[in-house]
Amino acid sequence: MMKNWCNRIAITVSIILVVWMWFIGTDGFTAFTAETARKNNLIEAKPKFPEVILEDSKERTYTMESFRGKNVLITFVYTACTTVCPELERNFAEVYQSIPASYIGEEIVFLTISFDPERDDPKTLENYQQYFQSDGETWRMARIPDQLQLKSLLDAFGVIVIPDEYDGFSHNSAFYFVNKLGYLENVLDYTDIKAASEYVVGRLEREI
Amino acid sequence: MVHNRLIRNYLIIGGTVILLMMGFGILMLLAQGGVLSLSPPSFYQYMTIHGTGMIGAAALAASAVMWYFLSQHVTLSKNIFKANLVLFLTGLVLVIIGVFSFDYASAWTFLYPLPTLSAKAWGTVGALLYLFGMLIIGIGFLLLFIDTGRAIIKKKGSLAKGLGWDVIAGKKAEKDAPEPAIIAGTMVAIVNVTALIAGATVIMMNIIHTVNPSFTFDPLLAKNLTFAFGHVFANSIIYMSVIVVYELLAKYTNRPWKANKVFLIAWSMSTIFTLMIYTHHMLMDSVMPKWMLIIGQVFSYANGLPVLIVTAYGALMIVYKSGIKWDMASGLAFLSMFGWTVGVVPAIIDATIVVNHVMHNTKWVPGHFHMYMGLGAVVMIFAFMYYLAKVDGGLKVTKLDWIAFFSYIVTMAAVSIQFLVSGALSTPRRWATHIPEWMGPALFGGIAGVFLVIATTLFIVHFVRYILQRNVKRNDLYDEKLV
Amino acid sequence: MMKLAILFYILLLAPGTREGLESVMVLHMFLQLPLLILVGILLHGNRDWRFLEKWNENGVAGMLLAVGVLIFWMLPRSLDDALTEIGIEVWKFVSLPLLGFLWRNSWRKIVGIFKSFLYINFLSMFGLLAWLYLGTPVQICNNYLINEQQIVGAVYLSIVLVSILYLLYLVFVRGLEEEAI
Amino acid sequence: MIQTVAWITSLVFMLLITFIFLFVAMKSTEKREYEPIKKKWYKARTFYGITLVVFMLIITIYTLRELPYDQPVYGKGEDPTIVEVEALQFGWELSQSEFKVGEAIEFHVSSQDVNHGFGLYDEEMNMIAQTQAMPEYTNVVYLTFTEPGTYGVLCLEYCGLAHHAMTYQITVTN
Repeated sequence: MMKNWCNRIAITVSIILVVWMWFIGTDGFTAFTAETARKNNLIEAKPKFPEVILEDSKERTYTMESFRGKNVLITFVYTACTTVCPELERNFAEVYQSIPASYIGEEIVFLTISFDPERDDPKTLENYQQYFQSDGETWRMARIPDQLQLKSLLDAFGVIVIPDEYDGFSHNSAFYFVNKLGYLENVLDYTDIKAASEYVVGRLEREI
Repeated sequence: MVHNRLIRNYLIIGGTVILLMMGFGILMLLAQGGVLSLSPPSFYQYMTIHGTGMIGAAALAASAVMWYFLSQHVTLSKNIFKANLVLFLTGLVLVIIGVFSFDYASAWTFLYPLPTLSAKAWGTVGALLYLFGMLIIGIGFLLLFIDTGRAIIKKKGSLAKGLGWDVIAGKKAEKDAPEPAIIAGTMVAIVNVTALIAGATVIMMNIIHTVNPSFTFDPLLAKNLTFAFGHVFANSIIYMSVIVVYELLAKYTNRPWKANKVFLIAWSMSTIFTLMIYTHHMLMDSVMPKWMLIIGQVFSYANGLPVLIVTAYGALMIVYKSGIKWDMASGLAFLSMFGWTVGVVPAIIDATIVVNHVMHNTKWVPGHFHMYMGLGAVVMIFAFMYYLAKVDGGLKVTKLDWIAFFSYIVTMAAVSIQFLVSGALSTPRRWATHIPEWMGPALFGGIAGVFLVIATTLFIVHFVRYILQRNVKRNDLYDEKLV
Repeated sequence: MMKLAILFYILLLAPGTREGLESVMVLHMFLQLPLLILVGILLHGNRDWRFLEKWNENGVAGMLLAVGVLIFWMLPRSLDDALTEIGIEVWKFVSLPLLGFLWRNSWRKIVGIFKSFLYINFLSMFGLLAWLYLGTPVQICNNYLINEQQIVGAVYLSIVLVSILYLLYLVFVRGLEEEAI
Repeated sequence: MIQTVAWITSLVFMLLITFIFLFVAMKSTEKREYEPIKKKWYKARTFYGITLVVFMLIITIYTLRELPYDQPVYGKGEDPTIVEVEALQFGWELSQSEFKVGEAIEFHVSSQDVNHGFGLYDEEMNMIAQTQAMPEYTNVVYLTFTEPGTYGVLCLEYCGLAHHAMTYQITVTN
């Protein structure tokens, strides 16, 4: 009888332990990959876009300060990428097209940042723009020439970039929504264009 | 030794769910026939519950048939049998909540990525409830079939011997061949464990995708696994239920229906073909490897052979000039063999690639499976119900039962044939609304369906009367009572 | 046995082997994790472990915990976190030997049908993981390259195929003498 | 037309089976020894079985000669018109919707979201060809219209709550 009791208690404790372990390990069943966990943390933490100097395809240099008063939607790419980046940018272009024209440039600016400053000089970026019909003004493409500054941005926004053996990078991808004050407000799934553009349009409408 | 109470619970739950699902079927046909206005969301919810419920309930009742006869030869676990019922009911509740409270309607085929990409018709919760419900039902059945397989291995040594391969190879005499119940049990254990592995994988995959849509999977592989699960599982219903035909007709005619070499080969063929021919659901996916599609046709033809040459033929031979005493049980058993055989015909026709090219996903498809399910598998289950009521409860049938018997034949045939006619008219399958040219057969089928439900209700009422009987000494006295 | 287990454990803990094994995804998943489980199995050895007779009488409690831990380590998140969060890394070195220990203790105690169920369950789970890692275009683990992910998928797939062949051999040829599967 | 052939063939065999079962049922009340019956009908079965297998083989070979998956052989200078078909909840996008009688057409069918079915219907609403529209994959249908008229595209794989509304029109002229 006693034995039976012990066994039952052990089973209950096991179940509780397992559920507790899964719960802790997945932030309460919300994040099953490190990537989701990272996004959730970012959305919670709302880091400020650091003071870094951008150099865009028209060879202009500026900081995020110049976008003060406008929302910025950001992606991170490198132009030599043949796999995820083109898809990311294509989807980015679709989001761009789905935003009412009156908002573009006034309420929101699109910004593609390259994390490969060595190869992605303004000339390369200008070339790259043409594939996605980016105008270089309301949708800018820029690099961060200073490696240290670049690293501070990637760290702040949780972008993980690992060089691979073929001169490329493995990296995680998303749309980053930075608000008018320069704080990261949301990280959007780049594969779900509809949801992303609905979020952005809704967000802009609320502000007006 | 035989746990009749559990068996009765299985049958009454299975039978009642089948009856209710017929109701949804009628509503759909009447809506398509243009006399009932049903909103498309409701139509597709009914369609989802109709498919899921019919397959689930028929499989549940059929597994009771198998369990009853198989447990006379091997030691099956009663606890597992009980657990399966509990898990089935739990899963069923989740499925019902998912469909009716959360508007989930992806059809019982839930082709990836439909459960997630519903065009906002239903949310994550509905999809998860449905998928977890299916998973739980699947776990119950998986346990049941593992238990079946293990029991057979324990008794016979291996599944190969359960299928009588040693007899086929000539190592053992024909008279020592395994009993038909064991052969069928082995076959079903093999195909259903395989199907449920595929099913669990694809259901888990859909769950993962629903929770995290950025994890994507190959849709073609998903389709393959879904059909490998659905086709095999649905098919196995008839292979479980047919045991009752073997047992009943042999007893009623007093002629032995023993396994011989041809019989064994036929069942081994069915085992292999049933696993292979799910590809006939994908004949219209030209991206599939061509050889797989040709296999789909060739083996679908071949899969007709065991039933046409051995099972149905055997049934005819055993009944022919036997002086059999017809009652409801034997009548239904004989009818079910007819239903199965006749249902094979449109199935084979549709598995022909050139025909499939213009008939796939028309109402021809429900036409053929309503025939061999409605006139075949389900009738076997009813036969078993009447048999149990007679031998275990000593319950007499009334004239009403016989009226129900004949109206069931006519109305079920009418329902199947109206589907086939619709199919020949190119009416697409799973459409909430029909153009006027297509409405006639659907309306006809809906009306026939009403009478079908009445007939089925009478079958169920008879069984309920048996369950409610008191003070009857329940035992297996068939030998005295029949002859 | 026990000494061997401890020695093994220390070896795995040594910074050199640890970092070496963790730097490649497939080694991390299919060498380090199984070796840690092996430590637990060796630790258990053939001893009776009296107190577990009471607390793990029919093996269900131990098996539940063991399977729970195993599934936890199959979540892509856990593998990533083990590299970046020290707490999870410590948990790895604690939980996996525990898993092996409990597994060894429980496997002989649980009823045959649950062994079969677990075996078959892992077929479909590993198959699913193979499908996920092989097919998905997105990066599942942030700390490893995409092509490493695919090697992991391929290993999962091969495990599934071998297990299926073994299962077929058991049920068709050898039969199930108790404890076989 | 294939549907009619399929329907009539099915009907013939289904009726044949019905008669056989009815015949046996009628003969069932007579009582005879089983052994002679068994002997006689086992022999008959060998014959029946072989006939059936041969019959099915012939049908199989006959029906497998030309499959809808095979690309037809085009004559010299006769390039097929390639039509890109995209399905999405709940509509069709065709790169071209007007065709000529006798024009060799290849429909390259794919889907942007879930599984759909691409079914082509003639003016009398008889289906003339179909294939599945799958995400990530492209299925091909080869077709040459022989009659002018308005043809319909209907969705043939359940794809959600407006599945039945997913139609499209094609015009074929002389």
